[in-house]
Amino acid sequence: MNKFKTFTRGGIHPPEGKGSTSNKPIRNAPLPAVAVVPFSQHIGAPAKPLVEPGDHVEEGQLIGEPAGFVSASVHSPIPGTVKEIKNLYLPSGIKTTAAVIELDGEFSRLGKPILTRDWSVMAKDEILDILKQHGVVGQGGATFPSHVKFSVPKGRTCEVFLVNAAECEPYLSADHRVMLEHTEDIVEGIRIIKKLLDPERIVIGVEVNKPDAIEKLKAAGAADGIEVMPLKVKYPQGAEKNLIEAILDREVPSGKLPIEVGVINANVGTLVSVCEAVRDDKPVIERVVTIAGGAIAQPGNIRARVGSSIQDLIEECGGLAEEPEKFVSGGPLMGFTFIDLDSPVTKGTSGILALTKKEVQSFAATACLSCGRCVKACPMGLVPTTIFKNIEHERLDDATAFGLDDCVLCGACAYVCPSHIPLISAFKAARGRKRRLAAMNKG
Amino acid sequence: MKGLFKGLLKENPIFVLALGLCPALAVSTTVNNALGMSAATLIVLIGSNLVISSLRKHIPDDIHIPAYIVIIAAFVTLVDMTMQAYFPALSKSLGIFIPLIVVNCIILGRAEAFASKNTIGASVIDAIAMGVGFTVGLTAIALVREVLGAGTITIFPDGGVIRIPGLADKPALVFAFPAGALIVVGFLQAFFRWLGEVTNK
Amino acid sequence: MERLPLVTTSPQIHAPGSTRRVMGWVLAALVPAAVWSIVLFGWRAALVITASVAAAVITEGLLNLAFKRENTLNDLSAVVTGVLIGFNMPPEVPVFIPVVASVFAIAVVKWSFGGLGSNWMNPALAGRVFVFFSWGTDMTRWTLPGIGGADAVSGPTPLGSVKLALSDLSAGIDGPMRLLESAGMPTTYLDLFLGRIPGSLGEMSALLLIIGGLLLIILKIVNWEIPVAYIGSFALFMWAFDGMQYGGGIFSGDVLFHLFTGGLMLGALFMATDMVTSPLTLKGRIIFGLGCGLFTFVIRRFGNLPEGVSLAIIFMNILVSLIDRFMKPTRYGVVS
Amino acid sequence: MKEMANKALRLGIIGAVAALLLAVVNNFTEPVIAERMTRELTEALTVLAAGGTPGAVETEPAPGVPQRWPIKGGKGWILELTGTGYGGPMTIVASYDTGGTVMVARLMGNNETVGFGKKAEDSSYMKIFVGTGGNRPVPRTKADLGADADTVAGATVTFSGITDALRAGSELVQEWEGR
Amino acid sequence: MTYIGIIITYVFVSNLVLSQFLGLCPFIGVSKNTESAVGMGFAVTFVMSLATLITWALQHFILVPLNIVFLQTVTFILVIASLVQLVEMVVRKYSPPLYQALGIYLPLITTNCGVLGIALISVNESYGPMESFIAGLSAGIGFLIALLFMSGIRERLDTEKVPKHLKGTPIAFISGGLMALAFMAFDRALLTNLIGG
Repeated sequence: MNKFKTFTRGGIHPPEGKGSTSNKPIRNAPLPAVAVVPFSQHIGAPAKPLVEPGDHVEEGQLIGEPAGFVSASVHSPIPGTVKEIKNLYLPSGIKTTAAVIELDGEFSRLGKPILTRDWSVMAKDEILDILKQHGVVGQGGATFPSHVKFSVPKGRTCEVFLVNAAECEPYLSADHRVMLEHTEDIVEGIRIIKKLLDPERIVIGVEVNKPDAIEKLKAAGAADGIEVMPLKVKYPQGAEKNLIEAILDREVPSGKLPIEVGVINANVGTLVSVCEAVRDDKPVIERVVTIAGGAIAQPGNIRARVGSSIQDLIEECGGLAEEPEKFVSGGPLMGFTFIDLDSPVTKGTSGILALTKKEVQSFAATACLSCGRCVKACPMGLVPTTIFKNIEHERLDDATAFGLDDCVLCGACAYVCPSHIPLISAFKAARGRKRRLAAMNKG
Repeated sequence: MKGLFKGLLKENPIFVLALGLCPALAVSTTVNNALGMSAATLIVLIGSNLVISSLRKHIPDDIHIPAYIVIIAAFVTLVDMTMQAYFPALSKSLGIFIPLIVVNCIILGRAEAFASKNTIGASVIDAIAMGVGFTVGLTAIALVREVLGAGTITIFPDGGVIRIPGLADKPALVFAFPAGALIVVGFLQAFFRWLGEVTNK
Repeated sequence: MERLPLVTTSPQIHAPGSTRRVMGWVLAALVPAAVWSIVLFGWRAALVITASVAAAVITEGLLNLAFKRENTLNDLSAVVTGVLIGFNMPPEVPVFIPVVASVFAIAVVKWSFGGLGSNWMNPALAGRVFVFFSWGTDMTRWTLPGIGGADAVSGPTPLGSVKLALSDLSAGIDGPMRLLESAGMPTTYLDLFLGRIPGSLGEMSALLLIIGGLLLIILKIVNWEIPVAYIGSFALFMWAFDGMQYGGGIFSGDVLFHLFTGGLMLGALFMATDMVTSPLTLKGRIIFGLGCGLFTFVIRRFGNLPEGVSLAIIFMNILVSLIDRFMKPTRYGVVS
Repeated sequence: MKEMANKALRLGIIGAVAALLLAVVNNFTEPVIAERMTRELTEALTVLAAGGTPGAVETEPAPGVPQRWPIKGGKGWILELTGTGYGGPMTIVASYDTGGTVMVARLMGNNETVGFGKKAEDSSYMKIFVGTGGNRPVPRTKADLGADADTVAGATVTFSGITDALRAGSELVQEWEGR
Repeated sequence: MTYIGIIITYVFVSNLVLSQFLGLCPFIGVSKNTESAVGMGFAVTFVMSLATLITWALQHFILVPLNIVFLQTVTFILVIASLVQLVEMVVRKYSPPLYQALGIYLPLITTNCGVLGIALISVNESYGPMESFIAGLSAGIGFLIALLFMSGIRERLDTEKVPKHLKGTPIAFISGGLMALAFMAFDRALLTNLIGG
């Protein structure tokens, strides 16, 4: 019997589907001839564009500056000329402006020796400012600007710094590869954060389906007192609230942030970016993306520049072996479908999946049988079917009372539902409607 | 004239206003019980509406409830005693539901809502309208329940019983019991709603 | 131009499964018992089951047509209701009774609440109880089964005959099996287990029902909590208190006798487990199962009606909404 | 204060008038009701007496027999009997001839289960006992009934309760008549 | 009958609502949500237990000795109406929280035929004072239970796809009917055996 820790409520075990990519080293994608760089790649206010069509930009040049407290910088991933500033929709449905940059000129960093700075002499504010200037955001999916996340609010202390290396979404193995290939960068990133937050404990939570990563991190982090905690494989272990419960047995109060229970967490990819920004003075202009799914000919993990077109990455992986049912950006459970293969990779793109009909298993919705599977699956201890029925009957207040706002949209309920009821879709719509109603009441 | 028919459909006490349900269900096992109960209710309704509307200027507002109750209870007792004396069989099968007419919400409800504010003539017409509506509702329930639950239609207990071939030998007994009664009322209510909608068009 | 890929909201993948699959497996699990009833009672068993299925399916189809609702026959739920109603009928029942039961089940208990998933009471059981109280005599006329057709002799069920004999209990009888012997019925537990005793069509063989039930539990079509809590608590109550009426002490009841008779297995494995009318949570289901066990015991031990399974389950159906209300899972991050 | 008294007075008048009215009506109806009740009892007893005339009532002539009425001219007895059905006590009224044979039997009060014991209230149900008790014994079990068995199917406890009571009644009558 | 017998009788076997047809208006009217159902249930239980006790005294010390039983209905309903008023005043004065919880239901109780019903039944059954009180109390509890069960079901039905014309009271009645069907298990026979055996 394994006794690995995990969160207590709910959770599901979809087929992992990671085997086709997790054992393949990260490859570098070819540099894009045209990069489409959105100004909104993070949560919060879109960056304010600093360039105009016709401007020439260097590799890594700041092209968008933070437009508010919760906002992040955007840099040019390639040297070139700004052709136009256009509007586009990202796979997540967010509408944003983006700079279209045509490759042209010399790479200032690529192939050059890496400059290393001694960050140990820097002040905390200085480090935070570097994170802000270099556009570091959370790479687990939420894309929350890191300089905000690592500023501990007044009156709070960070007891535990959690490193989220669960990577619980099926198919995705980018974090896994990063852990194997950038172990030292991760540890260095942790050291930087340690200086910022001064936590009592540092714990890396990794699911036990990545034994090699666990070993490597253990070896690399031992000297710095970093604990590596193997976790039972269960989705959504990587959701921050569930990870905190799994590792620390603490529950973040409803509607509050993890700092409420003395926790700050970060994804492994983010730590690599932190390390590169602070130590190497390198802005976030590339990331590792998993290209997988039954329809991809040669699935793998690819390091791609931000702004590269998805089409190119798929080509790099041998193109499509068969006609996919859906294209998904992100993991199969929380990711978004998209149609436009010219969409760019952003800082938050953890995976591009081309799923076949068989993998998708979509059917028309039928009546709820009250089987209780959604209740059993919910990691937040909610009763999804009741929330759904209340939304369906336009009882938003009741739906809220049953915990609509506590839902983390992990999709476990909708995944297991034998009646294929669009639970998550309804929850998202209801929250949107609530926001609009609230805005209307205010205005 | 229009006021007289409002009780039938639009303001049917049982199906639309959902008033006076207890006796409606309890005594609706046979049609003749339903008719007897309706007659008793009608008399009490007319009597109390008559008296209350004629006394309406002499009853101060804060004692109106006890005063109405006394008046209604007196009429109920009158009817009860008369029935016991002259219609013993009916009285026996209606049992405690005759004294319970006192708390039939229709009567106090109409007294408060109508008779206390209107002239004697209008109040009596209102009483008749409500009473007729109650009769229609009660008889409808009784008809369905008796046909299904006993396979008969009893108009007079002695001799006036129609037996429905087939059903009378093997009636669905459950309809004679509370379970069946409640289900019948539910469906009849829905039916009357639908009927109301259709006739309004 | 090739077909556009789908645009959907997350999650993008789903576990396999559908209502039709659930109902299909339930039907498959009921097949052995159905075959056995036809073997034991001949063509009449087939007639009764077919009639109730046909009535259920036709009622649902007509209601869908009349009220312009989408066709729901494909989900097979009406067929399951029909089969379960057929299973709850005595072999010699006049055919109009299962037909009325099916119509009542589908039209009143299920459709008027909004169709499959909206009803709060198990339609098959409510239909059965409705006809049971309406036509009690016809619903309690039993025949002794024999391979290739029923024996002409009619008599009560084992539970019925035990009830009967108990009213005039003479000394020296130490349990229901001995009473059966004096009523001239097969008297070994194996007879009860295989269904060589009078009873409703589908409840004959505890063995075949357990096999079907286990299949559904292994396939996770039904949950294990309700059958385990139901059978467990019922067995415990019977063991503890049933011996007393035979002059025995506490914990002397004949558990096996009660487990293998009176449709307990059919009820516990196939009816109490109906998802729509049982609680949503694990804790809730255990309470539901315990309640079913307790009330089956109370009705069987003290009531006039020998079986008690149907009434116990529909009584607990009433409580399901309240159980769900109070047995909600503890929410993450919400301090009560 | 004055207003209060005024209200109380008005209420009092309404109450008094109502009470008076009811007293007057009661005055008329009470004797009618009383007379009707005696008449009904006599009628019922006359039916039971099967052609004879019932005599004066005696209470508790024997255990399990709350009341009995002789049929005038020594033609037999009318007994109120208690039996135990599934729902507890049942009241049965039966008349016997001097030989202890049931002439008329009626099930009066009972709490039997709907669809089962309840149908013993039908007059056809009780007819199967008429003529038994003297030369033909009161049936002990349903098997003794032969062709009539179907009438009583499904409610064995009620049946036994009734037969036991009728048998006891028959035995008492035979004892009183000195047989 | 023993006290236990009376309790089981009026809670289950002769449940006011589900087998006696009494108190149906509030059963349908106040069962839309569980909180108000429980509030109404307790208020009714309270009034019923007091009312049966007082009407017993009225019957035995005034109506019967003075030979004015024909005033039974008038006096009983007056007693109940004033009792409800009195309870309302007392509760409002001495226990504001209780008044908050029960206050709005109290005026509705006067026309709850269950109260007068159980008072009349107690007199008809010739119960003693203690028996009357227990009958009133358990009838109230039976009412509370039926109301609570009903409210649970109706809360669920709020979010089900009930056909248009059946929504609201009709489906509540049908639900009540199905509940009564299940309550047929608790017949008098079961009661007799349960407390006798």
